[in-house]
Amino acid sequence: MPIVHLMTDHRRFTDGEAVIEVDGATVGAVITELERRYPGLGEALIHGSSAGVNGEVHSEPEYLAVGPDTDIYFVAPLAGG
Amino acid sequence: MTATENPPTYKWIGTRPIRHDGYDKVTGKARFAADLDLPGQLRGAYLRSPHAHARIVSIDTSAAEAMPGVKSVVTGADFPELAAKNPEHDVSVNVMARDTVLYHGHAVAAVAANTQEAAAAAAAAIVVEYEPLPALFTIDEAMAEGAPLVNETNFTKFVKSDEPSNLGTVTNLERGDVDEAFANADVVIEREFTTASVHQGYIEPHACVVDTGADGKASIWCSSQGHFRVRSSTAEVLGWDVSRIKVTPAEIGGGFGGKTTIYIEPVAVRLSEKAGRPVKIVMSREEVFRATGPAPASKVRARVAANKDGELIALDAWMAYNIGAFGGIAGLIGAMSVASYKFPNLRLEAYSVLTNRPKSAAYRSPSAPHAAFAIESVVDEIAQQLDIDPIELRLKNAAVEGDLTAMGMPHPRIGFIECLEAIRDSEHYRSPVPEGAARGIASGFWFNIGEQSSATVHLNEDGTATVITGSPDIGGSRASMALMAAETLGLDVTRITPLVADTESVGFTDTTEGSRTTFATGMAVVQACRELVDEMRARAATSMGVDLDAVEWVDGEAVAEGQDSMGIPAIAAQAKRTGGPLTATASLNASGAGPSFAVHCCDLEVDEETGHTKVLRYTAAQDAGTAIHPSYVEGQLQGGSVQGIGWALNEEYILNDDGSLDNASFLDYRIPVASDLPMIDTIIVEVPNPSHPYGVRGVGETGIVPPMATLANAISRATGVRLTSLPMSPPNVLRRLNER
Amino acid sequence: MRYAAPTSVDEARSLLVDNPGSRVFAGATDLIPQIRAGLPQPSVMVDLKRIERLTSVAHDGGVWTVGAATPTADLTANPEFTAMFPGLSEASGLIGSDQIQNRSSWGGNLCNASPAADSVPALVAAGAQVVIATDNGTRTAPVREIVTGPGQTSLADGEFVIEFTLTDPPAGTSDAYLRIIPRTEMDIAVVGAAVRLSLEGDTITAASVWLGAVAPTIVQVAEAEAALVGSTLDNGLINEDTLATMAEAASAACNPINDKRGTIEYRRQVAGVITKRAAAIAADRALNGASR
Amino acid sequence: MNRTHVSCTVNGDEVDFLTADGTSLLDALRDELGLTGVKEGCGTGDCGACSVLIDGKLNCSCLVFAPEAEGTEILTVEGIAEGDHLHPLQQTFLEGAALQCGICTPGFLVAAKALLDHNPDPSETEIRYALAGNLCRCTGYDKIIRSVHEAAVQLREVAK
Repeated sequence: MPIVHLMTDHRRFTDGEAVIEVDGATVGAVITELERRYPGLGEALIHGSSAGVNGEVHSEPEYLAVGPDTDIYFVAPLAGG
Repeated sequence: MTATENPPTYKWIGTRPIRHDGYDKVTGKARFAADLDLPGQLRGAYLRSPHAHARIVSIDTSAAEAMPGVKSVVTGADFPELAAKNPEHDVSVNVMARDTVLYHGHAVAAVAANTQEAAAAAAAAIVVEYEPLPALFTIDEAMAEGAPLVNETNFTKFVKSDEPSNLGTVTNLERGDVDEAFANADVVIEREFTTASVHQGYIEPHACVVDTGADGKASIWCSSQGHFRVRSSTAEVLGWDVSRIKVTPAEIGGGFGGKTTIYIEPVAVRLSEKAGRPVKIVMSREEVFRATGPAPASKVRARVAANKDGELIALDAWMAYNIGAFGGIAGLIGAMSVASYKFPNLRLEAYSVLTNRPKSAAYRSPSAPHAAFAIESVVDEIAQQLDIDPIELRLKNAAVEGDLTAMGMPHPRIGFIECLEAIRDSEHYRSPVPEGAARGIASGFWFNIGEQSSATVHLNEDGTATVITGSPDIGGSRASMALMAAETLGLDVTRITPLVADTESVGFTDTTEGSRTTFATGMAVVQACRELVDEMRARAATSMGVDLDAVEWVDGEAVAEGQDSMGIPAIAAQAKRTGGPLTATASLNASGAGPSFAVHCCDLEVDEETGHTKVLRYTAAQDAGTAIHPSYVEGQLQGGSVQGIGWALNEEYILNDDGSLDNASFLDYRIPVASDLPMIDTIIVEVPNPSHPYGVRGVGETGIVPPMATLANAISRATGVRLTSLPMSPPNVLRRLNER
Repeated sequence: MRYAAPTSVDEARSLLVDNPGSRVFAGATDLIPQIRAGLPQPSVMVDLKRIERLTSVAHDGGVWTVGAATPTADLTANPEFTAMFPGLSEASGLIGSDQIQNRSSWGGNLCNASPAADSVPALVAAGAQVVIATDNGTRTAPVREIVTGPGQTSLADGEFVIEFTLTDPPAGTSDAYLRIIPRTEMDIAVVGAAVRLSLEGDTITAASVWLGAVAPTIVQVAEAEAALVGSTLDNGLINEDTLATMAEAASAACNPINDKRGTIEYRRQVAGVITKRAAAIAADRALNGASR
Repeated sequence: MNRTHVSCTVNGDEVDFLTADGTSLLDALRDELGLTGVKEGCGTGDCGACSVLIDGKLNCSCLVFAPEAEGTEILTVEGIAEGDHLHPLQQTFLEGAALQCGICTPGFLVAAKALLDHNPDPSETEIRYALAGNLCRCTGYDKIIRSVHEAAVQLREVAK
């Protein structure tokens, strides 16, 4: 199962859990599952994060395919100057 | 100088051709937004708030409307109310105040008239009745228990709450066991740092020309880092579909993040609509300082624990960013920018704090300089206390691929170690410190971003090519696009014309920000050029009468065994016979932006009687991934360094008690002048980004991150005094020296 | 608002008398920003630069006559003037960038009446006089009597400065001007110090010490002057005690304000520093000039 | 506001225009004569983007009233090149990458020309002080200083 890594801010939805295994073939499916398990978390992720997957940061990554051992790091969306 | 790891051989990348847009810029022909005039054009002028926070009781525009030459007047009533949750809500209110003014200089009304003077006189004749409200200017005031609200429509982001708040974000990042690490540390250094609000200081004030038609559409020519964002933001603020707006990017006279948002365009559209005439708005320098930009002020408490051998074992930091009168995420970004050292134990608490000051805007690695000033200062003090060379200490603790950033994600391949080594091995660092001077070093990090880009490549009938993108060129990116196209096509770079097209002539492209243009738009250019190469191979195969598979593309020519090879001009000449015009387009949402690290080194001397700091020598090393046009990479390093030196030494927003800006001019907002500075030596480190076809990371922003700590670290070594407050201006330095 | 460019002092005088609310200008480097900032517009802007007398520099019979609208760039580029008044020349050369230098003038710098005007302490230290056009003739006054407060002068309505006069410095006399600014250029003085002194042998026989930007008008530091006079140079250097006394006196003479350019404490402290530094430079110049 | 008819020479051409008396030369050059290479960065003489030569002397055109131009010879960035032959400063700025956004470039070229016209062999320090009235926010000045130095070398070669 893909392995989700949460920023500290998001752990308040998971009772402090930082690393969670969640089933899903895409980042979006993972988020849906997270929302089902931890109400509010999915919404927070959709509206306030990018995902680091395989060393690359993806913005709006819902349709990004993930494998069974993929690490997904949800991070805040970035812009710049 | 270039330090390169396994340099690939490129024909065009890494060369230094004259930039294509340069000729117009040295002859005065380049058209910036304020240089355009339309027939029948009116000029716009603003009325701005004389209060930092007040309820608008009434606005009477009748006298202004009756004045000669006045064609239209707009106020907040001319713009739709956006829902508080609308992402453009704050921009909408910043563009024109509704029932409340939130900072001194907040736009309250605007006038279009035949002349600038008539518009200004009419704006001044608008009568506004205000009911002053309590105004807060500092982080401490706004975070105080029971503090009045800065902005009643702000709700802390990423938190479910219906209560308005003075906090934009609240962030906690933690790993390891920080308390235990501190309890077991050999050395602990703790300091509190403050930085003043600073402005991006682009030399070109914001300007736009707008025409509206009877068809209900608007054309905008403006100075912006992202004309697609101008289009979407303006449309949202007006309540329009984006299809009603066409935005043409003018040449842009500097941005540095400050032109990633909008201020004047929707106002000009409404003025033009109401008057039925084109309207031009050009901000004055004073307006630029009062009502655009600044980067946040900040307060950071940083505590670092180390072992006696120099291993940094913990960082505990509290960070607050003063972001002005609207919501924002500067504090979150600041916390996330902590990524340079391994720090097995880490605890960050970060706040974005609203105050009744102008809405802060991005500025080159936004939020990272504040955090780096604090952390790089404290880390340096650890090195001083342990008597370890500051580069060696950093090398011992530097993050490498796989180490975690503060947000918990492992770094991809990065070049921090290489930058440290580049400075360590530089002639500068190896040379003795001049007598009476001292040396400092510090590092910086910035993520860089990807996002969406589009590019179109046309092969012209004579075999030249036109490369069209949607990325405004703020520092020479057109030359980089041409070089990447030249490399991919095998075409001489002087036979390529790079252009930035309007919102209707190229695919959607995100703003030039986050050091993304050479990376992401470059990726689109390379992709389009590769498609064009495939198409040219196919056309050559047709011309030659061979299978496509038999044709290879070698150094700009189609080559097939037993056939005369075909160059690009020959293929172009055959285009009509082989299938029509040759053109290719690519659009993408780029992922895999490569972080860029930098390490700076400076020698300086302090006049201990006057508090003046003189920078004698400066070297900036930065990882570019691959330097496409090294001159403009160097330019980014040098420009960022000097902006940082200005931030370190003299730049600051000075507020009067009523919240008005006391130094809204280049006379007293003191950006560095040529005589303040030495040459800025550069070392381009090239650790290619594996996610980009040519290894590009993007270099635009990181250069501003290290200078403040670089100078503070040198001043500490020069005087024995650790400065923790920016700017380190002569009065501030002398005060601290007196306290010795 | 009307622009007028008279070619004689009489013509300028008539314009001023006939047009209430009119104003003379030379470089306009302060006037234009003031108008931009919303200050009342003059009825007539009287450009003095087309009056030959106001842009002429003459050195005749031991007296320098410098037109009030003469660009300071002309003075700093004048080797004879700069050799005699190195401090006044450097003070004049500090008024803004090269661009400003081609517009700025002693007349403008004086009559704008900023406490921070760079040329004024040096002019006063050099004993400069001004010739003033009055409504019916001319009068002469010492430069130090012109400025009465920030933006305030002793000139009556309709009066304007025609020219400055300076007598050649006596043998063994030289001057220096230093200022404190945050950057190296383009700033308004936070503190300025002009020192002029005369040497006979190794003994200082006369001294004039004036500070700018530390009070509503420039300030004379009589105690510093007294400390200098009678002291002797040691190996060409003013002795440390004298320098310390001067610095202390200069700091004490300040009556500064806190503003965006500097604090009271800072101005006091660095006034002492640059006063002693300027004195050291002036002494060195006086000595080397005298020995030549 | 009174209006004045002004005749002067701009970039070698005799021109005349009508201007409101309070108008700056900068606005007159841009709005009346279409010389938009002259830029406004501040309007208060602090940035140098509006630099022009008036009778050979460097000025901020934002600090000059347009009527003052009567009878003068003005040179703007548009007049620096000779026909299609770029001035060495223009060429060295291009080759030395001395511009990024380019908004300050016209003012720097004019100010640098003013410097080299009277000082053909300036030191680095002299170049830095001569250009201190011109603000650049992109380059950190490094490449500008180098390019002016290189142009000076080339001009001296030509003069030999």
